[in-house]
Amino acid sequence: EEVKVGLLLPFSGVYAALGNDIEAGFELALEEYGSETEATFSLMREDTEVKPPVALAKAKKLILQDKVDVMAGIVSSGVLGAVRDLIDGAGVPLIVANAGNDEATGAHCSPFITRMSFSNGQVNRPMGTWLFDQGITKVFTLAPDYAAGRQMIDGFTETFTAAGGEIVGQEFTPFQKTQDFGPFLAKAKASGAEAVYVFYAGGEAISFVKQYDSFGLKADLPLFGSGFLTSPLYVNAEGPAAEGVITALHYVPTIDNPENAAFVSAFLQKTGRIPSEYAVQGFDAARALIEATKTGASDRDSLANALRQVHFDGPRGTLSIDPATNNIVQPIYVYETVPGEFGLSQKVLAELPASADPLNGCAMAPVSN
Amino acid sequence: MLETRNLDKSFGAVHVTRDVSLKLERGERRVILGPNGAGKTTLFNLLVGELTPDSGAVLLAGEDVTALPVAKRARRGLSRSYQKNTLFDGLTVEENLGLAAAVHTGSATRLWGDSLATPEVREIVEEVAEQVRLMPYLHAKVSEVSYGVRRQLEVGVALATRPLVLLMDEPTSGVGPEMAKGFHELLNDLPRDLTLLIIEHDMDLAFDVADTITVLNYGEVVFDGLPDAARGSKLLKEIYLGSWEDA
Amino acid sequence: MSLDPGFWALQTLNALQLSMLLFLLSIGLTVIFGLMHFVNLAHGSLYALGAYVAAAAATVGGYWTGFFLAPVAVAGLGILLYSGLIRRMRKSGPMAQVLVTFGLIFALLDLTRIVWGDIALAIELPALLDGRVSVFGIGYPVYRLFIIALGLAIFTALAMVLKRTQIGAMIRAGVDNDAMAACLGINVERLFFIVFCVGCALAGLAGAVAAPLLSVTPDMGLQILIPTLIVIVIGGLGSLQGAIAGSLIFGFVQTFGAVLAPQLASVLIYALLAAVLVIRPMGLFPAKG
Amino acid sequence: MFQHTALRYTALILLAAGAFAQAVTAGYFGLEVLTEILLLAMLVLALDMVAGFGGMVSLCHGALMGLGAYAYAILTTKAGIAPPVAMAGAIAITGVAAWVIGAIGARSHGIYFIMATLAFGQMAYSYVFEAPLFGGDDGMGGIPRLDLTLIGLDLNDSRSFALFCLLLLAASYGAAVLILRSGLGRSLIGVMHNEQRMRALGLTVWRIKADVFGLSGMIAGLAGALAAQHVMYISPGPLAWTVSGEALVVVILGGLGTLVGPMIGAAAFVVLKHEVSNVTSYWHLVVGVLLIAVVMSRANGLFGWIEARWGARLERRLSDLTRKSDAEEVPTDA
Amino acid sequence: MLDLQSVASGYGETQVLHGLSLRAEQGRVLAILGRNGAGKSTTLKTIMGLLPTREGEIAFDGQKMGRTPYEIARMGIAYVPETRDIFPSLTVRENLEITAKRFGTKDSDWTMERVLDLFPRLGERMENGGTQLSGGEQQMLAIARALLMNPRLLILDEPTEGLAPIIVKLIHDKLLELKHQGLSMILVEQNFGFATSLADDVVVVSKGQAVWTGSAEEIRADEAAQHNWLGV
Ligand SMILES: Nc1ncnc2c1ncn2[C@@H]1O[C@H](COP(=O)(O)OP(=O)(O)OP(=O)(O)O)[C@@H](O)[C@H]1O
Ligand SMILES: Nc1ncnc2c1ncn2[C@@H]1O[C@H](COP(=O)(O)OP(=O)(O)OP(=O)(O)O)[C@@H](O)[C@H]1O
Ligand SMILES: [Mg+2]
Ligand SMILES: [Mg+2]
Repeated sequence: EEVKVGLLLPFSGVYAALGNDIEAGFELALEEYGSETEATFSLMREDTEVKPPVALAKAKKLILQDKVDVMAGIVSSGVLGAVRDLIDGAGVPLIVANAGNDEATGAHCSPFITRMSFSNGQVNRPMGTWLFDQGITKVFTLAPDYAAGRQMIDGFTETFTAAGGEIVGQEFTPFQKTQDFGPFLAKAKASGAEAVYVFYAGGEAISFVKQYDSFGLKADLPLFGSGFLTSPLYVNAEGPAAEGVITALHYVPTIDNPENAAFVSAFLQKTGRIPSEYAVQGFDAARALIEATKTGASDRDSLANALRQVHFDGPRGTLSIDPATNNIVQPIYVYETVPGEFGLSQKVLAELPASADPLNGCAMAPVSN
Repeated sequence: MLETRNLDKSFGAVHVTRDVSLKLERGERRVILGPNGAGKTTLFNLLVGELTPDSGAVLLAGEDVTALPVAKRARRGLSRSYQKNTLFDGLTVEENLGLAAAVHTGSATRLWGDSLATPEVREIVEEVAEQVRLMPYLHAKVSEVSYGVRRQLEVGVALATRPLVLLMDEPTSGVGPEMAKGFHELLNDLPRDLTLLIIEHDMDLAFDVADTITVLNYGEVVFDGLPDAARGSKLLKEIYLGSWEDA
Repeated sequence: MSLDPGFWALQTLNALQLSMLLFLLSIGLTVIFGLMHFVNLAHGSLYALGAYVAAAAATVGGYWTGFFLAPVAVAGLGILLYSGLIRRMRKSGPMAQVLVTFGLIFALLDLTRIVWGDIALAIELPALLDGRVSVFGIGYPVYRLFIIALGLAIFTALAMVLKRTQIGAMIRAGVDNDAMAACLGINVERLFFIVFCVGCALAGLAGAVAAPLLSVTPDMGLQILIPTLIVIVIGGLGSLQGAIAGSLIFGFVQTFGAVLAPQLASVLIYALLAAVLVIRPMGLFPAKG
Repeated sequence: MFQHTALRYTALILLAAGAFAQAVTAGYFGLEVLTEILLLAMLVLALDMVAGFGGMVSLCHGALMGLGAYAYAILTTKAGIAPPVAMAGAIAITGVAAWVIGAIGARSHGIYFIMATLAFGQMAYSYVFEAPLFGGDDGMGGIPRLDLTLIGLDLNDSRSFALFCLLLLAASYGAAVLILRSGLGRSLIGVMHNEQRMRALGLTVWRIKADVFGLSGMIAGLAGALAAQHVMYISPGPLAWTVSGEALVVVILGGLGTLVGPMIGAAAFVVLKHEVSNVTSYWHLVVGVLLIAVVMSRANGLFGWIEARWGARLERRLSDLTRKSDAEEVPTDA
Repeated sequence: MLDLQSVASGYGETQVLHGLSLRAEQGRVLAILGRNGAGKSTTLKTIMGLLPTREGEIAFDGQKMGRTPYEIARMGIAYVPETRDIFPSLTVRENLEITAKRFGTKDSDWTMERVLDLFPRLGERMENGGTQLSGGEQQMLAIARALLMNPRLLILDEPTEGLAPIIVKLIHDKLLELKHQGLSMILVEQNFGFATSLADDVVVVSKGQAVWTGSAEEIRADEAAQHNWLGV
């Protein structure tokens, strides 16, 4: 049976690189695991341009005109917010392959939206306890001033303070308008903190890590953060400045398990790149779809239902979906950026156990059957 | 009708008008003479409010208007033409006049209906066009008519606000002798109760139109009196008149 | 809040550094924009291009190659743009110029993506600039001091050229009335050509200077455009004093705003811009006329 | 003053007919594109009013539209106000905000005015972006559409909604034309040509500018309230200056000061963008080069170019026709 | 020295000059007279290359005239336009220096000192912005600026417009002085007396054509021509 899949990703605009990685991962999974299921897949790609209205129009096209059975993708939380009601109303299952806003699997959750990527809080929560266990009690936090930035930092703060740590200073920098982090770094330095915990991504991450290093802060004020800060996609642009930075993420290419080894080499062969967390999200989104079709599901309703129950071992370890929120449950990896054979590499320091997100206001019908 | 009291204005170190006090009666026609840079145009700017004086006051119909902005003074009946044409170049002659008349009749700010189509405005436009001899050019664009016609329009636009006091800054500058003569007649045909203050370098016109003459020099009033007295004034000859023909 | 003088000294240096970076960028724009009355919205894209050229050249020949090559390359593009587009657009009025340069932004954005990809590039500093010096007992990056010095040096050089030579007056005359300037024997076309190329070179230089500090991404040009426009509008178009004053105001407001009132930091500069325009509709130091 | 020429009427009729035909026949995606065009057309109409007839080139009209959208979203979802009232409220709020911006910016000209409007737009953008109350950059959803079932129109249907937008665009166009032909519009044009003289004639110039800017803001606010209903979700993105910049591009591309042209520009721009982005993800490059080419052709945008080429000819032919068909009828003045 | 052979020229679609021919001689003053809108200023603008010559030939000293105003100015022609065109962004001093420094040498005929002697009023306003001057002062500045080019041919468009009689006299005397020093000039004037007292030769232009050519004495004597073409 043919399953029509709509891929809704940014192929232009600031997140084009992410869209490309997710798509490559998605295709790779179909190539590798597609034979495991009876179903065949036809892909339809639409560019969201990271603009919610555009994405909505494209989503309508996919759902109403192309009549796809399932959709996957979505990089930005804003785009997810824009298509959420449509998808929920139309009853088309969506596998989220990046957008991490907590509400998507919290207050705004939907039985049709399954997230195979991460949630903002999820990535950072384990870091609070871990960091406190390393003997660090006073932390200064920094993040861009937008919803994701706040959710990431809140996730960390929650567990860090619960463990007994103290946040001695917290700054949110104007998003995408901050070229110069100097003023904030000087503040962090003067705050009396023992460490700095940050979330930055993309271009901001590069600027931040380089400027942090140029002030020579790494020695007395070690830098920790959400793993997007030193994501493989950007870390080579950060260069030696990123060495020694310790962050946590749901995936790094150096995770030591056979699934990952196979995935990394296959992805490398396909694209010539080391896979990023985005690539693996795309890969696992397709895996989830394949797993769901294995149960015989092929129409919208049955797929949605099946997707809420998938679980498998992938490059990130053992994954499952929490049917209470439809968010992924996955281990989180603490890693240090170290010099490696080909540029910088990720040394996994700890694997923190998987735990389901709190409900965050999600109230959803339980899985049928 | 229009009065100034001790008007003073400096630009930095340049003292442009000094202690200028003038008084125009209703219907009076006064010509201001003075060498280039004497401060004549500046005085106009002070009168209409495009510049604020450093000290002194401007009175219109007995009321102190020194603190009022340009537009408010204009609505009280003070209108001016410019030394350098200041017209709505892309529009037609008719529209130029109409815009001014519309402001006067109050239709310029209304949200409903064409302000230029009201009977009052049409009437004013026609009257003014007649007065400044613009009838043949009504539908021509300003950019298409000759300089002389534009000079006439410059005065016409000022007239179309139906002012009590009309200030004209060198209305005939740049027009040929023939047209200057036309201007001359045109000025004489204006209603007698309109108060006129004219800056003019054309002596024939000046002495013919003027009831009274004021001479400015270095921003100061150096003569204030009747044309005949001015004609005989030695001072005036020295600072202003002279003629290349005497050479 | 810390009352340590070292902290404030550091922040002052940060503010100066940001100011000088913006100055490098805005001076090129103000020269083109204020003096030629040409609205070059693509200035930010030229800056991005400078950064890319610098990053690309640096991987081959090291930082200094990029540093010197970027202004030259961007000026070279400037020559192409001028002879292909700008010269014909000079008299077309600001609307058409906005549109053409908007088109250029679009085109250059995708061209950089096609050539260099979507992923950020990096550039390493030479050992000479890659250290810290102690300022009030706190290590301050040498590279930031280098930016401050470079900005001041360019400011002085331009001030000398414009004040001490006829060129400044000739440019302004050409801007006021190019036909009359030509009637006085000024080769307006060539003058503008040079001005445009110098403006482009400065944008390229700014890109090369910013590259090691920030990340080199395709949209860096768009991100910097608005701050640059704010700088020149606060300062007043077309004047060197305006560019430097605007840069300093922006740098200090941004830096100390971030320190003292972080919640307001992003709105602060716009509020200041609006306030300046209400009080001085032509900016603080507009070119005469 | 804004004049309807034969060519403009023809273009209007063609536009309206095309939009109507599209609304009736298009598939789902086509309807989305159509609605996007209609809303953009409404925005550029508002922008052309101030930029083309008052010389007030605004870089905050996108933000005004966004303000209308947010106002509608908050009034309906947070304050629980009925959609029709909320729509009126959104229009009023945007109008007032625009009036204030116009009044404050009235003293600035040219690039300074552009920057002043940019400042206000960016202030709104930054504020909304960071304000948790409005959902920050994640935006807010659950925005209801107007309920017109009473008159037999189910706006939750894309087709009906597109038709509804078309109707309101036509109404906005009519309003814009009426305003531009009123005393206010005349005075605005006078101000654009010579502000100093208008003031000397006794006009309070800043009031005129503010009033027209406010009225234009109301149209932008309407577009915003409709956009919020269209997407049923709102995020800060549309408030960013780049959206205003694109709107300006569309106005100039279409033909500044022609009202009809910018609407054609909106259609051309949206269609082009979608078509090109189907083929390549580098659609910016194509659009950019095309923009440059259009401007280099030295016409006043697409429509200006058409007017320059065929306007007079069409006018003549039409007047010949009318003269032949009803010779005795008195010709109305142009 | 300057030769116009059936020149056609105009603005955009409107043609103003229709085969106009005239000739200015070395060391003499040519006055171009005519009613408002006759095309006098258009003639001068065409000579200066500000308007394209659509038909006909213009030659200077037997050489074909340059194409751009820049080349023409470099050939030694200075121009005082009727709009004066003072640069508003430049101070009075800069307005003067812009020609003085580029065309003048120490022993040029015209130096800053001499020009300021001629127009002392300018000396008092050296640091003012160019357009802050009164109308008459701007006229003086425009003439001074042109003189500082030390031109071989000086072209003046209505130099007395808006000037007080005493300044008109001054300018008359100064131009006469220049004439006696052998400077060639072309003068467009509304002021018939002024023009004919200065000029050696006179061309009357009407509707874009030269309709009368002769000497200054002849036109002063020819009342019919005056009446026909000038409305004097
Ligand atoms: N904005 C200004 N700044 C500085 N000086 C100015 C300004 N406006 C005028 N002036 C100076 O004030 C003096 C008077 O100028 P004004 O224009 O009033 O003269 P005027 O009597 O009208 O002369 P004209 O007959 O030549 O027009 C002039 O010397 C001029 O340079
Ligand atoms: N920029 C222009 N565009 C179109 N037509 C113009 C332009 N300038 C002048 N004209 C027209 O050209 C004709 C000749 O103008 P010109 O300025 O040469 O006259 P003139 O003889 O100098 O008159 P005046 O004594 O008024 O200066 C006039 O009919 C005028 O309307
Ligand atoms: Mg004057
Ligand atoms: Mg003339």
